[in-house]
Amino acid sequence: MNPIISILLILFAGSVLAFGIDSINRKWTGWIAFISMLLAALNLFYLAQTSDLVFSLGGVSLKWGFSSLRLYFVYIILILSLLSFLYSIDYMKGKARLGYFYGAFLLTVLGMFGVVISKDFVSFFIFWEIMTWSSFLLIIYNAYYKVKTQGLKYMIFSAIGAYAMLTAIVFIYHYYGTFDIAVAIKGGVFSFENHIFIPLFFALGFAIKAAIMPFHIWAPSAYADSPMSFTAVFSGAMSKMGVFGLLLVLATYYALHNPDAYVFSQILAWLGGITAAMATIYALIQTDAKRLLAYSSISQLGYIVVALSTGTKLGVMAALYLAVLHAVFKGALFMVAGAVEKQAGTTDMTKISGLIRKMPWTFFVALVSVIALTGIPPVGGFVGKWLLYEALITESNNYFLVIVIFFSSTAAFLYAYRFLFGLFLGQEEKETENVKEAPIKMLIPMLILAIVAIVTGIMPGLIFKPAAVAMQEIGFENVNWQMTALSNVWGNQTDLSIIGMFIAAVFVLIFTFLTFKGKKNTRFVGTKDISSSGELWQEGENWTFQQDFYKPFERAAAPLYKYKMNKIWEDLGNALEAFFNFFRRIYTGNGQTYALYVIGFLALLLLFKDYIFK
Amino acid sequence: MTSKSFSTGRFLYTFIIIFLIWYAFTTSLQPAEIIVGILLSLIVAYITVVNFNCCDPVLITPSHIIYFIQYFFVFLMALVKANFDVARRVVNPKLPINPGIVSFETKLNNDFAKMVLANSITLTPGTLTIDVIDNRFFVHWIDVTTENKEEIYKEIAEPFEKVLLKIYGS
Amino acid sequence: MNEFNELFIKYKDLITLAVYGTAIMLIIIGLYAVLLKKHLVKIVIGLSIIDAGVHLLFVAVGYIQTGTAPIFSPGYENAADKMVDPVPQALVLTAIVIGFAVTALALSLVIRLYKHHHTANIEQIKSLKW
Amino acid sequence: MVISPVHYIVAPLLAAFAIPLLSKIYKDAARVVPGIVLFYNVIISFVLMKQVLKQGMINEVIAGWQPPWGINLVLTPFTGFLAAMISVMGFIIWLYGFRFKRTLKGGVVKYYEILQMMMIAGSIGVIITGDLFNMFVFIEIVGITAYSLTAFYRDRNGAEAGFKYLLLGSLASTFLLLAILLIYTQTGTLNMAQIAERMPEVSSGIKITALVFFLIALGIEAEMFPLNGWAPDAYEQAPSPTSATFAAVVSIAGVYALVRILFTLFDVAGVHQYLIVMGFVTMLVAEIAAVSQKNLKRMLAYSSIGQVGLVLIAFGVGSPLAVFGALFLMLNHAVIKSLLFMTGSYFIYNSGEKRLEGLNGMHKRLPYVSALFSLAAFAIIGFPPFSGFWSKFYILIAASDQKMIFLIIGILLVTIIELVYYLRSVGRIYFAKEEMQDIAHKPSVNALIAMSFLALFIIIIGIYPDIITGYINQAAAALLDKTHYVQQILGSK
Amino acid sequence: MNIIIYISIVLISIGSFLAFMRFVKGPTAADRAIALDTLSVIGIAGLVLLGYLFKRYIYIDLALVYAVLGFIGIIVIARYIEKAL
Amino acid sequence: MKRYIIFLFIAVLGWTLAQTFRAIPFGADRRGNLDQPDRVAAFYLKESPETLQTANSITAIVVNFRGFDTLGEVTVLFLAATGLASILYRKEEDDETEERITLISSSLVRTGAKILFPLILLLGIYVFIHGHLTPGGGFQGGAIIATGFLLMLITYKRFDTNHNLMVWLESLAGLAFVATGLYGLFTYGSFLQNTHSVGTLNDLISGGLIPLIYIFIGIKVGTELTNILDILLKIKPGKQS
Amino acid sequence: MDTLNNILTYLGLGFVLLGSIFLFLGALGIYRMPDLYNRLQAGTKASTLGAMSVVLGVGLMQPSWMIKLIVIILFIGISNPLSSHALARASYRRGIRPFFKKKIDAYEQEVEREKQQRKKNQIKVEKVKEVAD
Ligand code: NA
Ligand code: NA
Repeated sequence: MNPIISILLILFAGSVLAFGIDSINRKWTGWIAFISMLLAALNLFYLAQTSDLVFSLGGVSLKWGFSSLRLYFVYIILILSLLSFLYSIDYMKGKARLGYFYGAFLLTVLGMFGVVISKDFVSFFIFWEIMTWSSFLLIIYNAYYKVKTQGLKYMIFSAIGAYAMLTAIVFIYHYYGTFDIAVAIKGGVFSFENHIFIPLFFALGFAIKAAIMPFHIWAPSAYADSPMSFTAVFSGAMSKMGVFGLLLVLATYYALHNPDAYVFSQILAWLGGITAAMATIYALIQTDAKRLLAYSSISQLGYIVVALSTGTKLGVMAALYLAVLHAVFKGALFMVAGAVEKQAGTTDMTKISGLIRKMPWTFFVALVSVIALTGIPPVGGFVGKWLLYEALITESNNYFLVIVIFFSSTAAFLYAYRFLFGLFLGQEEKETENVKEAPIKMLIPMLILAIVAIVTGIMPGLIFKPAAVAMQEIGFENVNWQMTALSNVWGNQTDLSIIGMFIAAVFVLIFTFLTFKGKKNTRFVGTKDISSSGELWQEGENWTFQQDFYKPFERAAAPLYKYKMNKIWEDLGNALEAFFNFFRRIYTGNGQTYALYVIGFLALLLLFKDYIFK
Repeated sequence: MTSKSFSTGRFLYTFIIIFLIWYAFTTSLQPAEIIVGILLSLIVAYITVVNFNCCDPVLITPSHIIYFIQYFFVFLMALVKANFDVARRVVNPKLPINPGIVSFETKLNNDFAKMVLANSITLTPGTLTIDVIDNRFFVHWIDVTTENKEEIYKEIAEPFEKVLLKIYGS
Repeated sequence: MNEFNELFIKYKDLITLAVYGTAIMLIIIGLYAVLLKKHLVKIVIGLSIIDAGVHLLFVAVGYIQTGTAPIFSPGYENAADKMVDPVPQALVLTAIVIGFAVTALALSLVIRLYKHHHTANIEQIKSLKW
Repeated sequence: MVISPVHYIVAPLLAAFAIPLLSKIYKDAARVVPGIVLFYNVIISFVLMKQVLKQGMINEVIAGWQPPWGINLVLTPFTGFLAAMISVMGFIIWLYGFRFKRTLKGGVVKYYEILQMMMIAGSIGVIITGDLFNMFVFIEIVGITAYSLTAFYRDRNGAEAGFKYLLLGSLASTFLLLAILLIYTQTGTLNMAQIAERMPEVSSGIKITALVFFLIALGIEAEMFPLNGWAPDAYEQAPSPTSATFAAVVSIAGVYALVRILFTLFDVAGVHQYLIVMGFVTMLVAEIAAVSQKNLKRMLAYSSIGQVGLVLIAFGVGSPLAVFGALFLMLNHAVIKSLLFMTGSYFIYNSGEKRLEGLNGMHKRLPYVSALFSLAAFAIIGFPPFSGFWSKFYILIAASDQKMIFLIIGILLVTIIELVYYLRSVGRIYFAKEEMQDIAHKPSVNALIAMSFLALFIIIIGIYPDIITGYINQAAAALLDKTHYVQQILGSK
Repeated sequence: MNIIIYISIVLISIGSFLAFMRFVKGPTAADRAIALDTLSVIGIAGLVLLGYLFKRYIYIDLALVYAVLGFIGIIVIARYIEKAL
Repeated sequence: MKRYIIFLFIAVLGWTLAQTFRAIPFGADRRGNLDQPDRVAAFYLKESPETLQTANSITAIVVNFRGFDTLGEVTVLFLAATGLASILYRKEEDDETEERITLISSSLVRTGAKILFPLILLLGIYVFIHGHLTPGGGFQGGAIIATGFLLMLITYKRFDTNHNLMVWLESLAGLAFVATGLYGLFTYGSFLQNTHSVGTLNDLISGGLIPLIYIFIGIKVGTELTNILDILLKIKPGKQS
Repeated sequence: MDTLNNILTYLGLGFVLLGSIFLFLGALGIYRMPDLYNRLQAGTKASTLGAMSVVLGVGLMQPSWMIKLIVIILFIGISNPLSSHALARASYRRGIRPFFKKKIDAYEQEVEREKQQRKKNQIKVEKVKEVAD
């Protein structure tokens, strides 16, 4: 059987099975899901030599298949999902609606997989939608109680994006007479001179999925309030679907180096830059680890978009590299958050701290991932960021963006530190006395991810290799790479390992210095033990360090926080709702009024009949 | 109530009357019409015989027929008179009137007879039967000349009732 | 019969006005009742009046000058050319029966409504709205 | 015995007339006989459909008078498709309600079943008749049954809804009669094929006046805004199987009548734009009203109106592909909305709450029904891979062929409103706090079979629409090919 | 000869107009009922007369039916006025 | 304000109707060519006496040419009666069966009604049996029969319409109507098709199956209308449900 | 034969004319009379006689129709006074009193008595209901 079909079938069957088995024996649900995921992932070995599947459905010719670019993303999806499913078994233990969870999760994976293997717009859209609604089911899994509208927000934005895409797809069919993606791209559907709204609408759809500001409103709570095992995939892999899509759209730009497209990519780049910066700023003030990670995730996607829109070899390579790395370390981080949540009952950084002794392995994963996130060598994140800087500085000369990115990278260090400190370092709390290390089934996937992050940092070539092949597909020939180096525009090899070693050494020094310096003055007191001040401590007057971690920074950036895009969207929603509520009163309930509508409408038609019906 | 039980005689009688009406409707002697008429009259007679009590078979005698004719003429005279009277009033509404509702008692016991009497009163000058309760007639009289029951009776009902009594007995 | 013909031709406009006018007036009056009367029964009566107007229009449209009923009764076996259009009459027969059925149903609903709401004022019967 | 279209009408009629007698002999006759008849209709649907696809058209004359002299029943791929669809839906709804009606007392079931069955038969009549006035008669049959069924429950506000329905329905019949009269005076015939043939000779003043009357009358039946005041009330108040029938059968017949008359009888410009504009307004207003609803069935009712609006838009776009999309949407609407009403009814039954709060936490008590409801909700929004996606997709493609980009965007924006309230409901079912813990009223086997059948349809057609697209394609072609219709019917003159 | 018939028709027409005026005026339901009653009686006569004029026997049937319906109609109205329905 | 808007709307409708019907002159002949019919009116006027031997061409249309409409119409009435019954049916717990405080009707009218009742029944039957010869017909006859029952129902509050018999008659008449149609379908291949032996114009036995169908219709309509009246009269408005 | 026909025709015409005059007068009475009962008085008589006369007249002119026309005449004769009576009775019971110069009203007591009787019955029914509850 064609592995595409078998993957789809396995995932679908697993979904149904998991949903059904839940009412029979809840213990099996997770395993069933994991096994189906494993079976699906095993097909990865057969993928490379797969031929395209072409068939007709509903009068539309559909085409499924692989290419190097697609394979690149398929690996991200399937591997991360597999790890996440393993992680889920223990993470979800004891929760309600397991069948619902695993069923929807497998469908989400199915959707993502489908999106990537679709070589025509119709199946692309179909799988895109499957992915969206099944992930919606997962988002409301936790969020419904907290904020009823969060899930809806996600769905509304997704729908806006998807329908923008659908509109564009429909018009591609109208103007170019095809649904085939390759044919369409060759025909220039995404070129910006013919029908500007087609690439625009597509980009809107992808930008929303990648949570680019100002379309990110749905993302923080969607990431933070979903079950963490899902968020790992959600943030790690699904947001990459937006990247994948943008790659498709921008491929035209890459290939043609169309001057009109320059504006377009500039806008995209700036949106990405702003996203990276703003999300970082928001991440700083979060007190909940999950929300912090959520904003961080948004910010990281911003980098990737910036990288993509440079349109240069280095930039795209940076994007592809970051895409993997982000999946790895953000997946790991969300799993860490999930482990903490599971073991300690909360991820509120003001409530817990000092878990390092209780959960050392988890801390290790967190540490590695944070290092990757902040771009400190030798872990992988550094390579991505370096490539991005190089692309921005040397290839597109966009210095201002460099400043923005540099600023947010630096700020990222702050929130990453807060994450580490808030959860693992510092004083142990009474509440967390009985916390234990996460179960092994949760640790294994986390550790695997951490190791991947380290390995790819030391040997970025592991990623450069498939990425270079993938880049050929979108118009970047001859990407020269070595295990630790990548050629820049001048043909010079940037040996990342040497630079990395150097920077790593510096950071190790600083970190050691800070740690030991801090230790000297530390007096161990309970974080809430402030009786020495002679005042009774009251709720709402929490002056602990945890609470006001970056108080000075917050004060400095106060004007930025005041400006809340969330509120604008919310006001818009409320205004609409109020209008709807008012408007529906035309159904007065009085039958006579309805009769009057009839006669009034009749009179109007009669009066204007000669104009309406010529 | 005078609803009587089923008897062959009554049934036959009812049947004949209904068939005659059928004939009046069709005024045709086609065999089909006649056959259908007979069939239908049988059915309708069967349905309605219990209620149909205007004219018992015993009533058909030569003398009765004469009385009927007599009644017809009495009624006709009264009717013509009544109509001229009304005509007079309509043309000249200043005519002195003294309306009122008077009552009298009838000697008739038969429902049909009472109805004929009431209708006759209604159609005669200036009187209108408003109600009949048991034996008492209540009549709206456009020009009440007397309140004496006997006189009222004489004035309004006697000419008709005399004949009706001959037919139906008291 | 010729006198009729002449009369008809002479006063054709007037007759047309009278016949169509009556029908249209009935429709208008009925609509007036339906739209402005508050009592349910009056509204139902309004509907019946509209029906009557429409039915009258049907019959009027089928009429031909000095035409007679389209019944080939004795003496009229070959008088097809004098007979009015039978189709609208047949249709109107159907329409009348249907109208009656609807009216009966309407009245039963009015009875129900009156029992439920203790009023027959349509403005007070709007528990279903928005 | 040769099967012919008249069986569609005769079989239910025989049953309807016989049920009062039969139920004197066999107590449950009223519940069983309609099922047999409706199933018979399903069977003849398939037999006839096969025949129609082979021959192109079945033109059955009544009383032996060839059209245009007599009344004829016409089964084209278009009408045959709709008739088959209605038959199947009718039977499924009967199956669904078979046990449900046990809760009704004694003799009332008899009335209910007769009315329900005749509503379906009447709708089929509307669709298969080739005669204009005959269509009026069938519309009235549907109307009378629908008013009665709306008012069926006396402890609700059924009578109020029924009265509103009747009020507007009567206005509809008035204007329908006027329009028929005008057409008759001009063409001297009532046969739709011949009217179509003679329509070009009619003076435009009378033609357009008649058109306006038709638009009003059939707009009321087709739930077009602002003529649809009756619809939400009626859907809300009727017994749930009847609400499903309104969505799956009656509204289909209403839209059919409108479309048949506009497409076959009139060749007036502006009709298409009118349909698009009014369809869009209908959809927009309905979805706006739906999104702020507190009452489940009322929400579904507005949603139905919204769907009909989209159908009208599609017919307004008018290209073969658009008509194809419209027919597909009609089918989907019938199936999905029925399923929503069916499942929704169980929520109401279980919570005793007509408001949306009644959905809260229902997944615990009714896991299967909840899943079906969610499935239907997703399908009606148009999420792939469910059947609802395809119809919307085709309509959009068709609109793009006419370069109606704003229409496309408009439709999709309205879809987002739709999405909001359906997903909210799904959220309620799975995640809102549940309050009551007493025993669940699980659906009976027959209801389960009926609902599962619909769900299966939604999924199978969603995954593999080609099963049905061939038929719909022929149906759409048959509707649009007016000359063929006229020739086929009048050719035998 | 027909002139007498025409005169009759005119008289009857005026009569029915007068009765109709009473119907419009009321003031009570009973008054309208009386007017209707009179109209129906006039109608019977008119139908018979028209039947004679057009030499069509079928009008007689109409008159008979009309008489029956008119009578029962009035009885129903009377019962309604009495509030006895 | 609202009132004036309504006036305006109605005026627009009235004006349009007036304008439209000006183009349809009253009394103009629109029946088409009577010898070679091109319009249905002419066709029916030709065929009704010739082929169907039916004097009343309206009856020919109602029962034969457009008999299917009539079947529908009968159905509408039947459904209205059913709907009415479903809306106004009396539950046992409704307890409207208490001694009804009725106003007894006039003794004179009661006497009159008894006498007129058979006459009216007979007239109704006459009307539908001669539906193909005179202006009568099944609906008219049925309506007359029902008014006969109405007279009895309103004068005698306890008048029993024999509901059971009514149900039987109604059902059988309806079934017979459809069966006649099916007879046409099976014998001649077309539902409701008339027999070939149609009789002589203006005889009672003429028009083939037309009188037969009209008898069924008459019975059905009569019983149905009676049922409707019966239900409506036995409901007392004003009591809470 | 012709003469007989002519005589009948002229006689018939006379009846028709007479009848229509009465019908007219009856209607005039309906229109002009001051109160309900007087209108009834005026209307019934004239219109009944008028209608009978017209129908009879036509019967004389068209003897073959006579039989059915007699049925009509009989029917009018029975039904018309009955309907007038029913209207009068109903109106009175509804509370519409005739115009009196001097009040002479033998019927009033009767109606009142009946009303009291009904009230008593009603109370009885309500009492029974109470017990039942
Ligand atoms: Na109507
Ligand atoms: Na209707």
